[in-house]
Amino acid sequence: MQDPSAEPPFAAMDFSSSPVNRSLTPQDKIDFYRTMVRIRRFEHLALGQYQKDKMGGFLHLYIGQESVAVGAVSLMGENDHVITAYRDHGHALAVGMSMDECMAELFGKVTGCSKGKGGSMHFFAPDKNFWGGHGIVAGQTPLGLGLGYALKFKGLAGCALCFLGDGAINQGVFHESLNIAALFEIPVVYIIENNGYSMGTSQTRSSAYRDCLAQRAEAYNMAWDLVNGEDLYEVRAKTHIAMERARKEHRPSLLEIQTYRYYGHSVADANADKYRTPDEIERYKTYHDPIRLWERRLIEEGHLTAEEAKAMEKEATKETAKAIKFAESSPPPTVDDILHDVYWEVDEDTEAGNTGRHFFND
Amino acid sequence: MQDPSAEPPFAAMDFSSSPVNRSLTPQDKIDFYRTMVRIRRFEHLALGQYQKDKMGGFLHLYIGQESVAVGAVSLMGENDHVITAYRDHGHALAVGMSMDECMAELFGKVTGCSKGKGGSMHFFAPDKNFWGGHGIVAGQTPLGLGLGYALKFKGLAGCALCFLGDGAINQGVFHESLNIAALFEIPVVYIIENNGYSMGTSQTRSSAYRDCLAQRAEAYNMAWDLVNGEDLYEVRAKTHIAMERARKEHRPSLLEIQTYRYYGHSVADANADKYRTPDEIERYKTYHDPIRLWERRLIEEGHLTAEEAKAMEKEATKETAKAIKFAESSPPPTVDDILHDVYWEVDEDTEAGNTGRHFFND
Amino acid sequence: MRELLYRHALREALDEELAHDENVVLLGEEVAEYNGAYKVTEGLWDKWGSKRVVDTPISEAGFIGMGVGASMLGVRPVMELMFWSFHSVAFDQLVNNAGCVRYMAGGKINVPIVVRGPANGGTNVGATHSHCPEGLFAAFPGLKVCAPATPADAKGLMKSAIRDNDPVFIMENTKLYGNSGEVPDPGEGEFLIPLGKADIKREGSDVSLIAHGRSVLHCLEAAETLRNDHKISAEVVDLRSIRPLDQEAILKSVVKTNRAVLVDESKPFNGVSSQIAALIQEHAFDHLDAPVKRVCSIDAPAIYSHHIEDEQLPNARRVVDQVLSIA
Amino acid sequence: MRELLYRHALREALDEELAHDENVVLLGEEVAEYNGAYKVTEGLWDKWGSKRVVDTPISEAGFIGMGVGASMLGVRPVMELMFWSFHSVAFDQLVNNAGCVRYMAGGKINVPIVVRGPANGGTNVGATHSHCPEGLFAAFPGLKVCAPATPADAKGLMKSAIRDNDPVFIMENTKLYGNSGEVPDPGEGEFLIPLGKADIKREGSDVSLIAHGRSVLHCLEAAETLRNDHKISAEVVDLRSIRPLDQEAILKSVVKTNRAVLVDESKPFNGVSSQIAALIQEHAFDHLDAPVKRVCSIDAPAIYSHHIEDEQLPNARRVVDQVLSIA
Ligand SMILES: Cc1ncc(C[n+]2csc(CCOP(=O)(O)OP(=O)(O)O)c2C)c(N)n1
Ligand SMILES: Cc1ncc(C[n+]2csc(CCOP(=O)(O)OP(=O)(O)O)c2C)c(N)n1
Ligand SMILES: [Mg+2]
Ligand SMILES: [Mg+2]
Repeated sequence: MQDPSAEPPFAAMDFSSSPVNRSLTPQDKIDFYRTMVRIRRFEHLALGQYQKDKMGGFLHLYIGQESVAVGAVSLMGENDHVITAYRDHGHALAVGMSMDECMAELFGKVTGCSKGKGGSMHFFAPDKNFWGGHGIVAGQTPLGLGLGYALKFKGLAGCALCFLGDGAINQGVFHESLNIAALFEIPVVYIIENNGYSMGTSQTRSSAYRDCLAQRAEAYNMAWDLVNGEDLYEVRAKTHIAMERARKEHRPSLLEIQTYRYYGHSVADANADKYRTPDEIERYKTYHDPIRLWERRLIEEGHLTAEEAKAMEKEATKETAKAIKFAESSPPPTVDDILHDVYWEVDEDTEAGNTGRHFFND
Repeated sequence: MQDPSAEPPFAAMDFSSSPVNRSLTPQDKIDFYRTMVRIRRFEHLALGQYQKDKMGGFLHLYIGQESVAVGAVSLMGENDHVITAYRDHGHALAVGMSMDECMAELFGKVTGCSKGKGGSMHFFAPDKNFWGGHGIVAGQTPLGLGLGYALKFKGLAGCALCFLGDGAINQGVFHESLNIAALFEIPVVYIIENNGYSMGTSQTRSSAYRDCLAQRAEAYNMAWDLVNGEDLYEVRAKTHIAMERARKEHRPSLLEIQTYRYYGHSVADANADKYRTPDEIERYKTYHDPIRLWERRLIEEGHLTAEEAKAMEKEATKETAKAIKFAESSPPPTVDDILHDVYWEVDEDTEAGNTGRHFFND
Repeated sequence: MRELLYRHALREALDEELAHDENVVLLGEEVAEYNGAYKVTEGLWDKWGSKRVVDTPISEAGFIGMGVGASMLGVRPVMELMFWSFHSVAFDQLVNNAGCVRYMAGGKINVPIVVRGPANGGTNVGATHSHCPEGLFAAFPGLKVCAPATPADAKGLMKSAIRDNDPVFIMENTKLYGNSGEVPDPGEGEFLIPLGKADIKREGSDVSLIAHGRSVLHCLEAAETLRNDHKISAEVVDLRSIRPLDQEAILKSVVKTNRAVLVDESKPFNGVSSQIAALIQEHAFDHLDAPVKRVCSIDAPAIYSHHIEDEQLPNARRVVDQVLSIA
Repeated sequence: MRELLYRHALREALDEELAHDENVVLLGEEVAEYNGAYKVTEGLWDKWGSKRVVDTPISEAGFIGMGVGASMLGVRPVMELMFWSFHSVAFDQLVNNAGCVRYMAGGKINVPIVVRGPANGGTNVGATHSHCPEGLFAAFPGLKVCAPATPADAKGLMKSAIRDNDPVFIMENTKLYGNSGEVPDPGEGEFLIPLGKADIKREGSDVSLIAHGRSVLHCLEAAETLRNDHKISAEVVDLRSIRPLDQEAILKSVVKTNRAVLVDESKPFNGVSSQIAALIQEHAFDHLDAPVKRVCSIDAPAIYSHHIEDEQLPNARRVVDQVLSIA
């Protein structure tokens, strides 16, 4: 359709040799590929299940943005933590959550990562330093601040990664968080995943700004950067700098990573190709797909063959199919389950949990 | 105490000849003086009444900041509107509210501008384009936006002036408002009255910023300026530019006017000279007092004599004393009054106001 | 009479009021170019243009506060919250600025704003998106709250709300948007339903089922079961408006039936039904043959799982059970 | 026993818990260098330093959200709202993040945060600063709410709240801060009062006066008048904790007295007393000799005028009147 020469990938600089990328083994790079492919297959097949009514509500697909979560999360160490919004499947799989628990959550089953209580928007894995999965736009941004606060309070040299969307930057609590982060010197890295749209509203229709959104950090004298999200190397290189700034200097950053979502805002978004042209979507898929670009890169670097890539995709499909079976065959919560996981003290059957009436059912 | 030569007034440029000031008559200038003096006397004597238990709660004195309200409000035309926070006596008197209704409001009397229902923090005079008086920090900032929105919606060439404090800039809703103002091109001028402190917290302990607070406007590609508030000419010159930008181009602005309060945050602020040095307060009073500086200016310009100035102060004292008498002798609201002014439809005795139960008293 | 979907009845109300008063303006996230997340405003931007139907950024506190400010100057904004659940980020603007400004100004100001959107659970979106805050807001004198159950009520209440000179919060329901019902033809004249008037959706003599919003439908279903299976004649009182409240209609029904079951999708602690129960026992004490019973959502944050979600909400079975417990 | 001011009892609780657990940190506006707007935290910054006692900007949503986030990682933040009235700008963080995160994570997270500050009217500060939101928050399963009336309860509940592994909101009262009362000496061991336990502040046999917070004092005064002037023996039940709620104690008292008057500084629609009235009539229906009566604030935004402000709030006279109306 288009002339390939018309639009090369955005990437202008080569970040493959930045320190944090130079130290990568071929296996590391292949693993990134695998994780991105797994995310995409997981979501493609989840979409199919949604269409078969295996789940309802919202399903916000991450497809097109995989390099962002995978690139950033790949930099996390033991004391680094991550939190995001409702478009959270990519981050969940990137931190190492199993497809089984994720798919089961979508299916609303007790074997889900949140026992079927959270759903698509509310995946959690605290044991993997993943703190959700949050449905209220920007509601997670002060929580991310709190994770960073706790790390500094406890004297741990870690940082908090807090993702949000380009539409989310216009929630007040995000600004309150930026000011506190800068003022208190909290080790938090805010990452705007700028996919150009908040539902059907383009960036220019929702935000006033000068050159880019991340520049809002300047108001707080906070470091910021703009990142080409189609290039995993660049995501890693620039996020690494911000994370080190947080870990070593307790200084926050605001990154804006430019990316794109191929599907609608959620599966229920019937307007997905009305507020943007089919051309635009096609252009991204053709020239800026982070998985295809990474694949090409690894092939160029000699770490991957097209056959191996295909095989990995197949493997991911199989793994997802297995997860679907697992989800399908898992039991749903019972009515009794509704009243668990409300209060810790009640769940743990402590004295405090047994004193007074906690629930007010008929 | 200090060496006067050590610290001249901040003013570097002379704004007396800027267009909006050049057109002033001597009488105009004397009226500004009178208004500032009236505000200060009103508050001094109100403080005395507070100490005599004629009122309770909060009394946030504006003393030291008079040039800001008087300068900005002096620029208002028929279609310009103003709204501010709880430190609102200065703005109220500047828009032309009478001392009687203001003092009576402090005394909690039915003759008060809000019938004794609002109190010190909640003065209102919609007939004078004055929309309060708001107690929740920054809660007025989207209301100010709405005033501007309404003006544009109705095709009126006016603007909204919305005042807030240096501590208020860290409330999220203010940022939401800035973004919307810039995005929708709303004729609103936000004016930060930077008196250096939010209660006991200095600017540097509450806000992260680069050079100044108004710079936060850059994040929204909004015009901004920094204003030396001790100089009425400068306040008028720079505020005028912003108001014209709003009226003529529907473009918002953010101004930061540097000023100082001599008293504590409120009368109840027992710490008023603990979080800042007595020296600092003395320095402001001695070198930067906006009323004394304006007085000196008018004397230099030959429009005022020291005796006339004194006489005006006396007059203001008398006017305030009369207002105190008025307040004192006015009746308080009755228990029945409590239930009025809740619903328009009920107060107006319309059909809607008579259908169903509106109040749920024992 | 012609039938309309609940969503279209709302749209017709908005459309008519846009025509009726040039000061009416619709604002909210995705209400214009996108036609509304739930298509309530479909076609209105096309018809009325960008001045009257306005997309906002995701800044609920900012744009609702803006609406309140604009309403003080005579604009009549009808604000959509994509979900009423998002009230939580605009709470101050809703309760202090919309709710208290008139009072604090000694009556010199009024705030003719409408805030509308769906407020319900049952759509597999989890706790943050399933709040039912009608009881929260009705707690604030200065605010008015309605929750229509049928297309006709939705239209009639919406029109009255827009013409009302006080702030009115309309709680719609995504599970009702697709329901069809009779709505009078605009050709027959303006169709307005006053706030503060309950509607007896079914007459009965043995027990009063009192509800609002979608719970009314559960009551109607329960009433059918009660008649067929238990020979119990249930009256269904649809409050429609929660504040102002038609206390007279409630008491009249209870005085007749001597028994009441209140149904309410909120959580039980301080759901609207708490207040109604308190009122009934106070004002109809001697007429009650049994305690007032309540059916609310099971008292936990809204569960996501669609397998069990409906069980957390009130349903006809639970209504029947409560009736039988006092029959 | 030694006497302490309510404010100092709270401070002692905070001080002891700062000593007891190194993860406890106090945060809020002016809590540190300024010693607290109402001096509850006086001296604690001097003693514990800037790591443990932290001044925040005026960003309630931001800093309370931060506290919730930090608590997920094991910090135990005690957040001061200078007034509980400012809940309105942090509502989302309070109800969704503090209240729902554990649930949505299937129990994998808990949020051991305390949010505290004064929640009352009567101080001439007008509507925006006089909200009593205990009923609002008790409506959210996942949250706990307490409202101590005496210095001892304030201390004991605060300590329990800080040790509790769920979010607890403590509603203090500026009108009580200066009250004095007996508080056990720390030398006699840890003094903790469990959440969910009411306290019979006065025994009686003819009517139950049920209240929390400052309203308890009105009840005690009313009880005195009732005995002296009307030979009515009133029992005063201090709820202390609203959620969890000591329903057993409430019902036990009502079953004994057969009459109840509930007193509550909230506005009447969905005040805490609405829920209690609903519970009593449901569970003690056959024991009631009269309707449950309520005394709340007069149903308007809080008036400023100090001449009349106290008349808007519950007081002993109005309690007595309600008792007499059912005596
Ligand atoms: C406070 C709040 N307002 C509105 C919504 C509804 N909503 C959910 S996602 C969304 C768009 C967000 O866009 P963006 O931040 O760019 O993230 P993206 O979906 O592109 O990842 C909206 C309006 C919400 N969940 N919360
Ligand atoms: C949302 C909210 N938080 C806290 C307060 C309490 N409070 C009232 S004024 C104030 C300080 C505000 O300082 P600033 O904005 O600089 O204005 P100034 O008092 O200096 O005029 C605080 C913390 C409030 N009224 N509202
Ligand atoms: Mg986006
Ligand atoms: Mg200040």
